[in-house]
Amino acid sequence: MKRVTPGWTQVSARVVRQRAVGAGHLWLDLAVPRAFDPPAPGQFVQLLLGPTATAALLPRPMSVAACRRARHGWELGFLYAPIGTGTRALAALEEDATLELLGPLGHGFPLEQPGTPVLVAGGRGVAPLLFAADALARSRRRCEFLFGARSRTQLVGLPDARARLERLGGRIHLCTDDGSVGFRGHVVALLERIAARLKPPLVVHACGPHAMLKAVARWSLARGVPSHLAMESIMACGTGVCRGCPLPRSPRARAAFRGARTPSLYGNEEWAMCCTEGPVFEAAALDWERIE
Amino acid sequence: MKRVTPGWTQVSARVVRQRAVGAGHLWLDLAVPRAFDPPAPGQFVQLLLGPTATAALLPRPMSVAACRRARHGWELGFLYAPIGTGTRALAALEEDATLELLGPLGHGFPLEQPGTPVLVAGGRGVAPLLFAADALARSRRRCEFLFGARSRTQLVGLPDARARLERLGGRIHLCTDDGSVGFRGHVVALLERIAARLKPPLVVHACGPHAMLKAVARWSLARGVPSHLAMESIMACGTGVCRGCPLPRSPRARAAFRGARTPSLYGNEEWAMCCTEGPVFEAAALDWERIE
Amino acid sequence: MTPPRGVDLRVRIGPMALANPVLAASGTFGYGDELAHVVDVAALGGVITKTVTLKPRAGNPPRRIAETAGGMLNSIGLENVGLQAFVREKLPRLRALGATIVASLGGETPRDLERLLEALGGERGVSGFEINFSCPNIARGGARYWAVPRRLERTLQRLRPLTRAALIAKLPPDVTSVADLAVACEQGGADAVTAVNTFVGMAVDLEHMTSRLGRATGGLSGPAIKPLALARCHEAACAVRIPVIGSGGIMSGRDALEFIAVGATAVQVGTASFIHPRATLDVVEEMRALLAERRIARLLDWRAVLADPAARPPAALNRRRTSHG
Amino acid sequence: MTPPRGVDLRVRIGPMALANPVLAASGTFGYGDELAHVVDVAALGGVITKTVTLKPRAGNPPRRIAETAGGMLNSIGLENVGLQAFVREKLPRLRALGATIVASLGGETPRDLERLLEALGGERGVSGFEINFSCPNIARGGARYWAVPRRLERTLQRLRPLTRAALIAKLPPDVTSVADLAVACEQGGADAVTAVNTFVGMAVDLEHMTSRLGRATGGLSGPAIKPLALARCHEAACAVRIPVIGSGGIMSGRDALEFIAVGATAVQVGTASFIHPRATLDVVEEMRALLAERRIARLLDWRAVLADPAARPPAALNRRRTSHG
Ligand SMILES: Cc1cc2nc3c(=O)[nH]c(=O)nc-3n(C[C@H](O)[C@H](O)[C@H](O)COP(=O)(O)OP(=O)(O)OC[C@H]3O[C@@H](n4cnc5c(N)ncnc54)[C@H](O)[C@@H]3O)c2cc1C
Ligand SMILES: Cc1cc2nc3c(=O)[nH]c(=O)nc-3n(C[C@H](O)[C@H](O)[C@H](O)COP(=O)(O)OP(=O)(O)OC[C@H]3O[C@@H](n4cnc5c(N)ncnc54)[C@H](O)[C@@H]3O)c2cc1C
Ligand SMILES: Cc1cc2nc3c(=O)[nH]c(=O)nc-3n(C[C@H](O)[C@H](O)[C@H](O)COP(=O)(O)O)c2cc1C
Ligand SMILES: Cc1cc2nc3c(=O)[nH]c(=O)nc-3n(C[C@H](O)[C@H](O)[C@H](O)COP(=O)(O)O)c2cc1C
Ligand code: FES
Ligand code: FES
Repeated sequence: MKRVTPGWTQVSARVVRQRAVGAGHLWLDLAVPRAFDPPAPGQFVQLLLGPTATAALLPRPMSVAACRRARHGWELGFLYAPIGTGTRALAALEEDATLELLGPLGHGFPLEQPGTPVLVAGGRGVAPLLFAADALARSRRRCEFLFGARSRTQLVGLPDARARLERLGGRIHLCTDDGSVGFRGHVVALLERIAARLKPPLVVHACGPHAMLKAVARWSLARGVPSHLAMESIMACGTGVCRGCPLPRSPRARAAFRGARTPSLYGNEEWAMCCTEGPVFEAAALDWERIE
Repeated sequence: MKRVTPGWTQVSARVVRQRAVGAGHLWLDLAVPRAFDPPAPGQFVQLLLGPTATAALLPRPMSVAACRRARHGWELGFLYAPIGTGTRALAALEEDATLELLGPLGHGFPLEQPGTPVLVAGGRGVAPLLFAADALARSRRRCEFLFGARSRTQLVGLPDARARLERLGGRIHLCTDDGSVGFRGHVVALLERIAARLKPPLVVHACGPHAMLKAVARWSLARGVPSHLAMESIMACGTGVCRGCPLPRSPRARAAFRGARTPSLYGNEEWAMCCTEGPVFEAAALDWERIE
Repeated sequence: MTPPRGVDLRVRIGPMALANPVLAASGTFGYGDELAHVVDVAALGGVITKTVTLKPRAGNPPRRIAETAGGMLNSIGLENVGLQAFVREKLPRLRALGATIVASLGGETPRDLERLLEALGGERGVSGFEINFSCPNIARGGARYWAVPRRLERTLQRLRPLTRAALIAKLPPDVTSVADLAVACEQGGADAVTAVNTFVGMAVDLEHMTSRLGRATGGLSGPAIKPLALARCHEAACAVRIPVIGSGGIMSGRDALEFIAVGATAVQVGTASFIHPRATLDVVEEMRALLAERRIARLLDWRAVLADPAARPPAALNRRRTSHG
Repeated sequence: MTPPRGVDLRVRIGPMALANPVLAASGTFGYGDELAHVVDVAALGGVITKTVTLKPRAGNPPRRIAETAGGMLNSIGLENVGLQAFVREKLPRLRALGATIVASLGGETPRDLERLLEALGGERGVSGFEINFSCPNIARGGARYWAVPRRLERTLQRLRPLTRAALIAKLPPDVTSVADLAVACEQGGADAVTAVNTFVGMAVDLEHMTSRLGRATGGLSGPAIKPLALARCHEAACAVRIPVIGSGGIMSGRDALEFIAVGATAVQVGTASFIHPRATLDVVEEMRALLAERRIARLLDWRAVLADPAARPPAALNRRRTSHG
């Protein structure tokens, strides 16, 4: 059973810097105080701007893409796309602006699992995997990094990924739908293609659009390769109290639920809460047919 | 009868600069395109920030404090206090941020009236009077400028006022409630004190808290001195269509209303709309007993 | 993007043919000429004029406006020029601008409304009448008085013979069943119902310990009420066969298409005109562009794609997942 | 600023004495222990637990949340652990935290509620029961079913003998008269009414042409509804002598004081806890500070300063202008 006692807090964060990283995406560094529990790769935070910065009421969930010690606490990195009211308001923040940050939330990738970590990123889903690559590098573990997107320009954060992997000689494998760089095709096709060449046993950690994660989950279930997928959901609280972020459990997981002592904060027999039990789930835990 | 056909438009404005001018107040310069009808002193605009800058829904009315020709149109100056959601969000805007601006709205001070213009400013009500002083200077007319506030530090924009008056040798008369600079007492007491020394006939143009404007109105009605007072009201539209900004007419003005052909956009027998008939009103037009 | 021409936005409301489904909401667009220098009113579906009463009304004391989260309360109190000035001064100007005119009428009793319609029912150039059964801001003849199905039905039965123009009943939202009111209006002979007027709300000024309005309550409008208005519009559309006109928080072409998707035939733009004086026309243009993008040639093909009039509201939306997206 | 000590915030709801008037709203605070590491639940007026039903409920399919202007729609569908697990696992933990516990109960019929109260009515450490007569998100036994004064009155008559703890009826807002429902509850023997639950609303996803929720409608909460909830709370407070608990859009101590000024005895903080997990406690502290600033020693001296129970709602506020400011 995963850890129950939540370690999150809500703190004031300061914009250290914000820069464009291509294809309309931004990289944001936020300073948070030492009291903040350092997040693990795959965990997320809730960013809250307030009425003098946005009309959005609810905080916005965002994966942590980097975390490093800084002078008075931690510096957290985020990679995001300004697509709506909340993220556009975020993009308008200048250096030294403050916002509220709640976290770390949810459960991250079980990077401690033995085997070759295969990180599979789709589009802006690369964010938590950059952090995962970092963490693996810190514990001196080599990983394989698969990164797919629609086209070359959509491979946002690629230089960051390269920088991280170079340090440890992890390998990066690219693919694009249009073949503008790397393998032409989906990242799962790429995975299928190179899996046999990688050092077994493999452990897949993936993040990207749900359609991609579905394909990764199916691939890994068919191959018997363990995989851990960082899911998304519309959220209100991020802490488990609103019950707003259900993901459907697989029939097997439902059966298992009855015997287990899963905390109700995580969900019930039918639904797993993305924010507390997830956002990272094992492929076998979810009913991929019913995921949108 | 005042001009009916409105000359306002809604345009995109750009923040040229924003700077603190003391006592928590800010001076904001906005660039608007040439298509914008240049405003007259006492007129106002509606500033609209939008959902990626503020939770405020409605635009905020703001007096024009300066207007000068600029490269691609006009540069408008504003002096304001960040007191609530909308104005605080405005204060957060950095150079080059854009917002929407609707104007010019309402009717300004009738500066063309012959006589010695006596400009009476209370606190941040100085904003439109700085503009009035500018306009008078441009038409080479001397004015008397009375400026009152709670204390020395609350005399925001005083250097601007001085700069304007120096050009033409207009005189500035200060007063503060605490006597920290100038005459100790209210601006109306100051007016009473110096009025006899000024060159008649006098024409008063005033802006400030309603309590001060009440006192100015009563003084001027008692002395038979014409006075024009820039009023405020909570507003929604600023254009006369919502009927949200009524000010009570004086009994005399009501009687006069029946004969006159006041456009209904301006109000009815009982109420004058602040945004269309005003914001500048003659003292005799309003029922000061009923004004809050 | 496909050029926005060629999308057929025409709709009918009873005898009234509208070039497009976007109407300026009563009380938010004056008498139609105030914003004419920025909105070509002839290009709108129509203009619903400020509710007119037999006698002029001065309106409520200040404050009349209080902004709230995502919305605004108003306590205007039906300030209007009265029947006589409306006919003499306002109608001619609006006619001259070429607008499709819907006159909004307000009364404290069925008799008041009869007299208004007797005077105006045959007026040239008035295509429709919207009966304001739902003003939250007046002491008598407001939403509470009219929110009784039988009263609505009987009143409309008396009004129906007085005009051949479209007869529209504007409904209040603060009722247990908008559907019941809509059905009563249909049975009374209305050509359409408008769902909905503003919601009764309150705001307090803690500094001065008073209402933030001149009266204790006001009517809430704007984006805050959009989800509520949409549900009520859907409920009404499921209940009656006559057209439903959606109103409440419509700020954009998207918003308008949402109302039409759940069953509205036309929409009203209100508070948006206070924020963007051109909002009504912007809604028409954005709506046209969005339909063109989706390759929908006629607005009527879009109407009610998300409403299943046979089903009860809660079930309706999930059932159909058409793919116009 | 005056130190915030010394302000007496105690209030009574029937037999229940609360240290202060701030309750965590049902469904927004889990079973009371989820946020306990940031909120000292013993310092709250009380915690209203997630509505519990006889059997566990898995809740509605996604999507369950849709943000709207100034508010959010939810379609949770009363997901809860069911009576048995509630008694075995949840109550003991919450008791251990020292919270004043109000258990929210939901049923599809009066009989369901009876059975729940038979099981829980004598449960140690449960100070009150809030009967959820107003869930907008379930197919049966929701707000529509219960929004009938006689049904409420009779049901409460059956429940009243089953417990000596406080019996609170939570009312839906989407009715013609909240006052009528409140009076029915008073007559049925309720110790208090809560005004109000979420408003029925709808939101559409134009890209996918579906509801933005798993069901067609959801319940709207948050600041958007505050003015509406305040008016309904005032209406209820004017209609009954039992305490009214205000709910709807309360995000701050200021908001709470507004509800209490128009006649509420206590308040609930809901959606705010999703934005600031500490919101409930922040409301208590801000309220205390605001009263201290105004030199008001007892919250009860503040209650209803803006409500005149004898007057009809619209007239009440303008009449009294006390100067506590
Ligand atoms: C655990 C988690 C981690 C995330 N990490 C990242 C990240 O690292 N980088 C990043 O760019 N984004 C991330 N997201 C998505 C991000 O939260 C949404 O893009 C954001 O909430 C959109 O807010 P908005 O106000 O800009 O858009 P809105 O105006 O609210 O919505 C714009 C569109 O996005 C959809 N949307 C809204 N919220 C979500 C959501 N929570 N998930 C998916 N779609 C949504 C809406 O339905 C709508 O179609 C993450 C989401 C979750 C749940
Ligand atoms: C014609 C006109 C000209 C103005 N010129 C200036 C100016 O030059 N400089 C300046 O600083 N301010 C000016 N104001 C006032 C300015 O519009 C308000 O300060 C502003 O609307 C407050 O918005 P907010 O969102 O910051 O505050 P909110 O959060 O909306 O309100 C904060 C407080 O201000 C009060 N308030 C809100 N709107 C108004 C209003 N329109 N008038 C008076 N009080 C209000 C509220 O009741 C509340 O107590 C002017 C107002 C009008 C009507
Ligand atoms: C300031 C104001 C005045 C209004 N006056 C009237 C009116 O006179 N008659 C009427 O039927 N509706 C009136 N309404 C209601 C609007 O026509 C509209 O139905 C309502 O505001 C909801 O739409 P919105 O959210 O787009 O504004 C008024 C609304 C506002 C905000
Ligand atoms: C996600 C969510 C779940 C809710 N669940 C319940 C519930 O189970 N029982 C109940 O009586 N009210 C429930 N409510 C209503 C709240 O208790 C509260 O009355 C309402 O949200 C209005 O208050 P607010 O605006 O402060 O949230 C829920 C509200 C939300 C937002
Ligand atoms: S977002 Fe609230 S329970 Fe997951
Ligand atoms: S602000 Fe709308 S009429 Fe004056």
